[in-house]
Amino acid sequence: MLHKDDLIKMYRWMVLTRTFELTMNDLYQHGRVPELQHCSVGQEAIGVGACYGLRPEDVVMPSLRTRAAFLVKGVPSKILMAAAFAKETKLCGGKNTSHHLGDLSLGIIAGTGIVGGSIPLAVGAALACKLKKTDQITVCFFGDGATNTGNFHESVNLAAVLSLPIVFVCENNQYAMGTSAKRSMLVDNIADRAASYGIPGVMVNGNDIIAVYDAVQNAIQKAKGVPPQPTLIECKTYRWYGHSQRDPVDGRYRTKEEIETWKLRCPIKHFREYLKRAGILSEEAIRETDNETRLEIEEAVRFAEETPYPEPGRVLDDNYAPVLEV
Amino acid sequence: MLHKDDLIKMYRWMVLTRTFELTMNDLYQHGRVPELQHCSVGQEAIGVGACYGLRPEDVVMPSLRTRAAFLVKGVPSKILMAAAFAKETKLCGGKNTSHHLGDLSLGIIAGTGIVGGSIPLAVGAALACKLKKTDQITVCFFGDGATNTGNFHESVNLAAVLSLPIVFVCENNQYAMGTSAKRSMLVDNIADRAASYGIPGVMVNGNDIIAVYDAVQNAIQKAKGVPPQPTLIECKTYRWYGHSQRDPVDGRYRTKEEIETWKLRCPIKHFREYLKRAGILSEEAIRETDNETRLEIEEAVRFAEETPYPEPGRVLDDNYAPVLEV
Amino acid sequence: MREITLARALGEAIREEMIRDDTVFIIGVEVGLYGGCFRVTEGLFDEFGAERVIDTPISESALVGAAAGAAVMGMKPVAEVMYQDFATLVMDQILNGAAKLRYVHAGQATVPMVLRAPFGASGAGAHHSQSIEAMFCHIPGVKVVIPSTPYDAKGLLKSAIRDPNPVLFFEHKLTYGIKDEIPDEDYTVSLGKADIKLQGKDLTIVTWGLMVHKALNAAAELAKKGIELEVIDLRTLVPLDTATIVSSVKKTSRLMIVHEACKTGGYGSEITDIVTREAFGYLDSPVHRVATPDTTIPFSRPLLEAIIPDEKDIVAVALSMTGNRITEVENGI
Amino acid sequence: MREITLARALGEAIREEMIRDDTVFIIGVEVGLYGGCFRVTEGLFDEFGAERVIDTPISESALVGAAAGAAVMGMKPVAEVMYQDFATLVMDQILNGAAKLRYVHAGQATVPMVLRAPFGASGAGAHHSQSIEAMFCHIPGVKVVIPSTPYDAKGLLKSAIRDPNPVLFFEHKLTYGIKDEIPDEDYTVSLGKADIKLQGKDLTIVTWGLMVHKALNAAAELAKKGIELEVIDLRTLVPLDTATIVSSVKKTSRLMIVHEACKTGGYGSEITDIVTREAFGYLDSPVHRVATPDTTIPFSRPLLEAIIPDEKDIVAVALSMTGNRITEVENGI
Ligand SMILES: Cc1ncc(C[n+]2csc(CCOP(=O)(O)OP(=O)(O)O)c2C)c(N)n1
Ligand SMILES: Cc1ncc(C[n+]2csc(CCOP(=O)(O)OP(=O)(O)O)c2C)c(N)n1
Ligand SMILES: [Mg+2]
Ligand SMILES: [Mg+2]
Repeated sequence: MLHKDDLIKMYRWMVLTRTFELTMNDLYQHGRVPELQHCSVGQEAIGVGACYGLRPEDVVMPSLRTRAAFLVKGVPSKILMAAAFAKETKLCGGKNTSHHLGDLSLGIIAGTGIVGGSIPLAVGAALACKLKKTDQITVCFFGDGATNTGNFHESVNLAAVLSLPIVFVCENNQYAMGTSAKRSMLVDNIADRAASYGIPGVMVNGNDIIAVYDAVQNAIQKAKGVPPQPTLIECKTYRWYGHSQRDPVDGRYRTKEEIETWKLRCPIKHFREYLKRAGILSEEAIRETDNETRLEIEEAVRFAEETPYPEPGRVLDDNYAPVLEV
Repeated sequence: MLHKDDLIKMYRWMVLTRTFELTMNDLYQHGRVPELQHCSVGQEAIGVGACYGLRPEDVVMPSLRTRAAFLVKGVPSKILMAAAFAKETKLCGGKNTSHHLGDLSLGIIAGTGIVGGSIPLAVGAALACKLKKTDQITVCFFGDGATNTGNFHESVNLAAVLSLPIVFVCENNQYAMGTSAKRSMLVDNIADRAASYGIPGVMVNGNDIIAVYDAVQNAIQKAKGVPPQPTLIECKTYRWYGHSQRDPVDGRYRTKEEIETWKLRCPIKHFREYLKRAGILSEEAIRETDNETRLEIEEAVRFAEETPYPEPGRVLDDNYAPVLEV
Repeated sequence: MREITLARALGEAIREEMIRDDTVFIIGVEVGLYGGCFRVTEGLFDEFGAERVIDTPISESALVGAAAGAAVMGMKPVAEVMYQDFATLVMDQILNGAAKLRYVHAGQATVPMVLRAPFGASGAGAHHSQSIEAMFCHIPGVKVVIPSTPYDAKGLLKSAIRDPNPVLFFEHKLTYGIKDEIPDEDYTVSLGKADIKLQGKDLTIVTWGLMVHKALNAAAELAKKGIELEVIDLRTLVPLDTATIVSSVKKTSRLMIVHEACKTGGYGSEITDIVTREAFGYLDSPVHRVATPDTTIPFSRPLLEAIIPDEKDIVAVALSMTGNRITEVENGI
Repeated sequence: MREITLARALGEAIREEMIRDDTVFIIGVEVGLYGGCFRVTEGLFDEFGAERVIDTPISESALVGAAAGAAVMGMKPVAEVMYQDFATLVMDQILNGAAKLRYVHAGQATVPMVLRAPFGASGAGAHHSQSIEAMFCHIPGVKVVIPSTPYDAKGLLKSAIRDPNPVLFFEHKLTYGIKDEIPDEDYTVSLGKADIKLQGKDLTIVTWGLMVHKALNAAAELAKKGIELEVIDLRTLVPLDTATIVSSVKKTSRLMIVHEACKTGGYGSEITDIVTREAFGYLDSPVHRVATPDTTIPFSRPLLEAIIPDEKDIVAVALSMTGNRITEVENGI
């Protein structure tokens, strides 16, 4: 059960994520950060809502656009920012972008940059947890476009057949780059694809953080069942910005009006209003949260700028693990 | 509409297919044919029923086990047999096995030996027909096991989205090698997987040749519609023999009883009885068909044995097409 | 003559071939409405419509297989995979499909398709930076082409589209912006012919893609020291223009191969093998491969710069290979 | 000591490692109830149950990716792909997944997995006959192993399972039936060490897999003519045991590389490159590659026999390479 404090924390995570994203957006436009950003603004409720109830040992496979998952799972914003700056961090040592980094100590596995390609890895993580008889849950994020890949199909079916403790969370922001989901599939609801695998498919409003949280928690119960059962959750949402910073906000593949309509359904605004109405969040607290997160991200940027680049001499490290005599 | 003569011809194709298969079976066991056979006995109604109504220009992509498709589409049994003997034929010149050969002049494209891997090629054939604005239909065969591959998912979805004139025919013989469909998917009906792609899914008794014929003809109407619409047809059937000649008939993955039960549902016997009851086929005609097909296949074997092997000197031909000056 | 970028040259080649032959069509992820991730196909959607400029779902295996299937049925598809790194997803459709279709039909089928994919490191991280052309060079039945200039790019792509075989056409991302004068009229550059981009007598460099430019820069540097490099741009990796390479090495007696792909299993060694046999006894020094070391490609610039071959590396190896000669020059002999 | 087949030796290796370490498990298509297409995993399903011997749907990409994911989480999967030809389906999961996971985690992750796949021509047609090890040798982050004898197979597979990196373990189908005496007690054969299967002074053959046996047969033939071959079985292709190869060539001054994979882009040239540099000046004759020509593998026996390298080819090339020496022998000088 979520308590008042939880709700406030969840709200803060969403604001922090958005501040992070908007700041990076701005930095990129000014040539101050090398990583080409794939902005998650408008989709914050999904990463936060799905990860908030997870334990440290639970495993997450973020998609390209699940910035919130890193933060909620425990990656400090300044480390994440330093990674985007391609600086030396323990996390990835400049070896990969901030979108595809991992920290096994926090239960985050680095995805591959191949759409759909990380899903098999997540299934494997869930398989390991099942074989080791831990009660860890794996949560695997991907977009609407990813559900058209062969890897999605094979992986979800495999997880179903092997009865694995995994929750598939589809962030359906209705576009894969410039391709509307309407042009890439003839089904209205991705959740319906679950039927092909004989597992539950659940559709939720992805801009309603509580709905996301509840759906994931229900799915976790199924994943912990005997036998465990995977669930496919579709979170309907919208991508406010372009696919990446190279793609203008309103490409020719969608209209300004559509974007504006969806901005009215802002997950943060929606939740803030709810919390206000419920008397959980005061105007004061809202301002404080804005301030705090702004300061945190400013500090993250400072940290990222000051952090040195990785040592070129270490570039070849970590291709192979050393063989210990056995 | 099928006339009396059609029914008799369809019956004959089924008997011919079975005679071909049983003969090859026997030949292989006596070391007289080099090709490892993957026997289609028990499944003849599908290849015959699906291909019988096709025109010469319609395109077929057989699966590993659609022997009947070759015959009905016009490959002479002796050529098919010679191919299995790895002999010189215009068809494949000993270059590939009889399961995966093609004859474009008959509208047969050679599949790859990769389960699921031929489906994209068939989708491409349908795309070509659509772009060229011919009214050719493509019929693509595959097994139950193939529907678990990424290629199935991507291809059917692509065909749906591009609105292609194609009919997907799944020969659900309930096993992929030693893996029962029950162990490889949690859905009872593969036809239900069509829902993921927004196209019709149809389930038929794959041992009822008329049911198969009707389903395919209906699907062809949809494929010829405006806009064209693909259909996924699931034909429930059963594989009487082992996966290949190397696999004993009753592997440990299924019971003798199950096999016997399904033998009672023999598609040929079923059709023969129907034709007899309807007064279309006399005992006399039945014996004649048996005789004729036996003789045809005996002749095919003789032909295959007498046909020379391909010239070793031509082994490197046909890797590349010559470039003509343009 | 007009000056255009390599990306534009490719776009023009496709456009002109689409006009010339109505069996040519484009298929890929974001090639249409979006104009292509690297804008190579920009404008074609508007001009030719959704029928001939086909956007697909993210289904690379299906779309490349569909291209092969359509080719067998008489079309000439130009398929795109957004990054060569993702071409691993279609490896099966190429190796077991496109490349073999003619052979298994005993010559009855032709497979006139092109698969385009950008490659190379441009700072986009481990999964968007690789150069894996060598894997594809090991597939009998396909041709492999990599252009380095806008002129070549346009002429080669036209030949590729007209070729009756599957042609894998790989474009280094950092060459897209390179500009060149190209003719207004229709022309082609034949597949299978290397181009000597610079004549020289002291050392032969065999290379392709972006590295051609780095080699030419290095050559300019070395020319100041009196060392004359011969720079051969392979342009077509398969089939390989052995004659041009071997006769150059017989002239210069020294061979350096430069590629961005990582060294082990790279295509460079294929050339070493051929040259050390066909020009046996002509070599004054061992063949040297300048290549990226065997590593995942890092994101961070300083790491990246530490591993991707550049002018400095080429100059250094050239100097060490021509050691005697330099000493001569320096001593004024 | 017991005499067992190579297939059995592999099965024993897996079984013993499963007993030794309960994080080891098997996953693949038909590896369990069916006992494996080539019966390598026979008996393991009964002994260890469906939990540790996992049959999957025909979903190679997912199952190999799942093996990599499970490895990162502390398990030691032994995945099987039924034929190496199908390993193209999992190329992405290997190249962009398994091989890179450690690197992108900056060393925090280890990926102790094995991917087994049979390869080579045995008369099963175009899509079940290929030898594409070279493609995988070009992937930084993986190791590549190919055994030729039951003793090596068992020892290498144990090392592969214990190795903390992704190991691609390829088995030539026609070696499965080869028998050998192997010890009863636990032993391993280290990865990265070539084995000199025959000592000789006239010509070095570097080879792997089934070709080791053909080379040994050819050597026996040539011995009668007084020509002594040194036969090096690479066993591990990546990392390559350069030292053993180079010192052998320095001794014999002649190198032949024999592989069943088609020639262009094959791994043979990698060895030419290294040897012609590291043993520059030692070679009395050019390096020769004996390999299958660049072609799809045909089904029909006479066609197949025309292209797959055999003892006759090896003998002929060896004779031509050692021409002078033979003339000497024949002339009794
Ligand atoms: C296999 C593959 N194809 C294409 C791309 C290029 N690409 C990167 S993200 C993306 C869109 C993904 O869409 P979706 O899955 O809906 O996720 P979203 O970006 O909307 O979060 C594409 C096409 C890729 N990375 N991998
Ligand atoms: C990708 C792939 N994996 C495995 C195999 C080996 N194999 C050949 S046929 C077959 C079973 C196919 O089952 P199904 O699709 O049901 O067709 P059926 O044989 O029953 O007609 C398998 C696993 C293969 N050829 N390709
Ligand atoms: Mg999306
Ligand atoms: Mg089946």
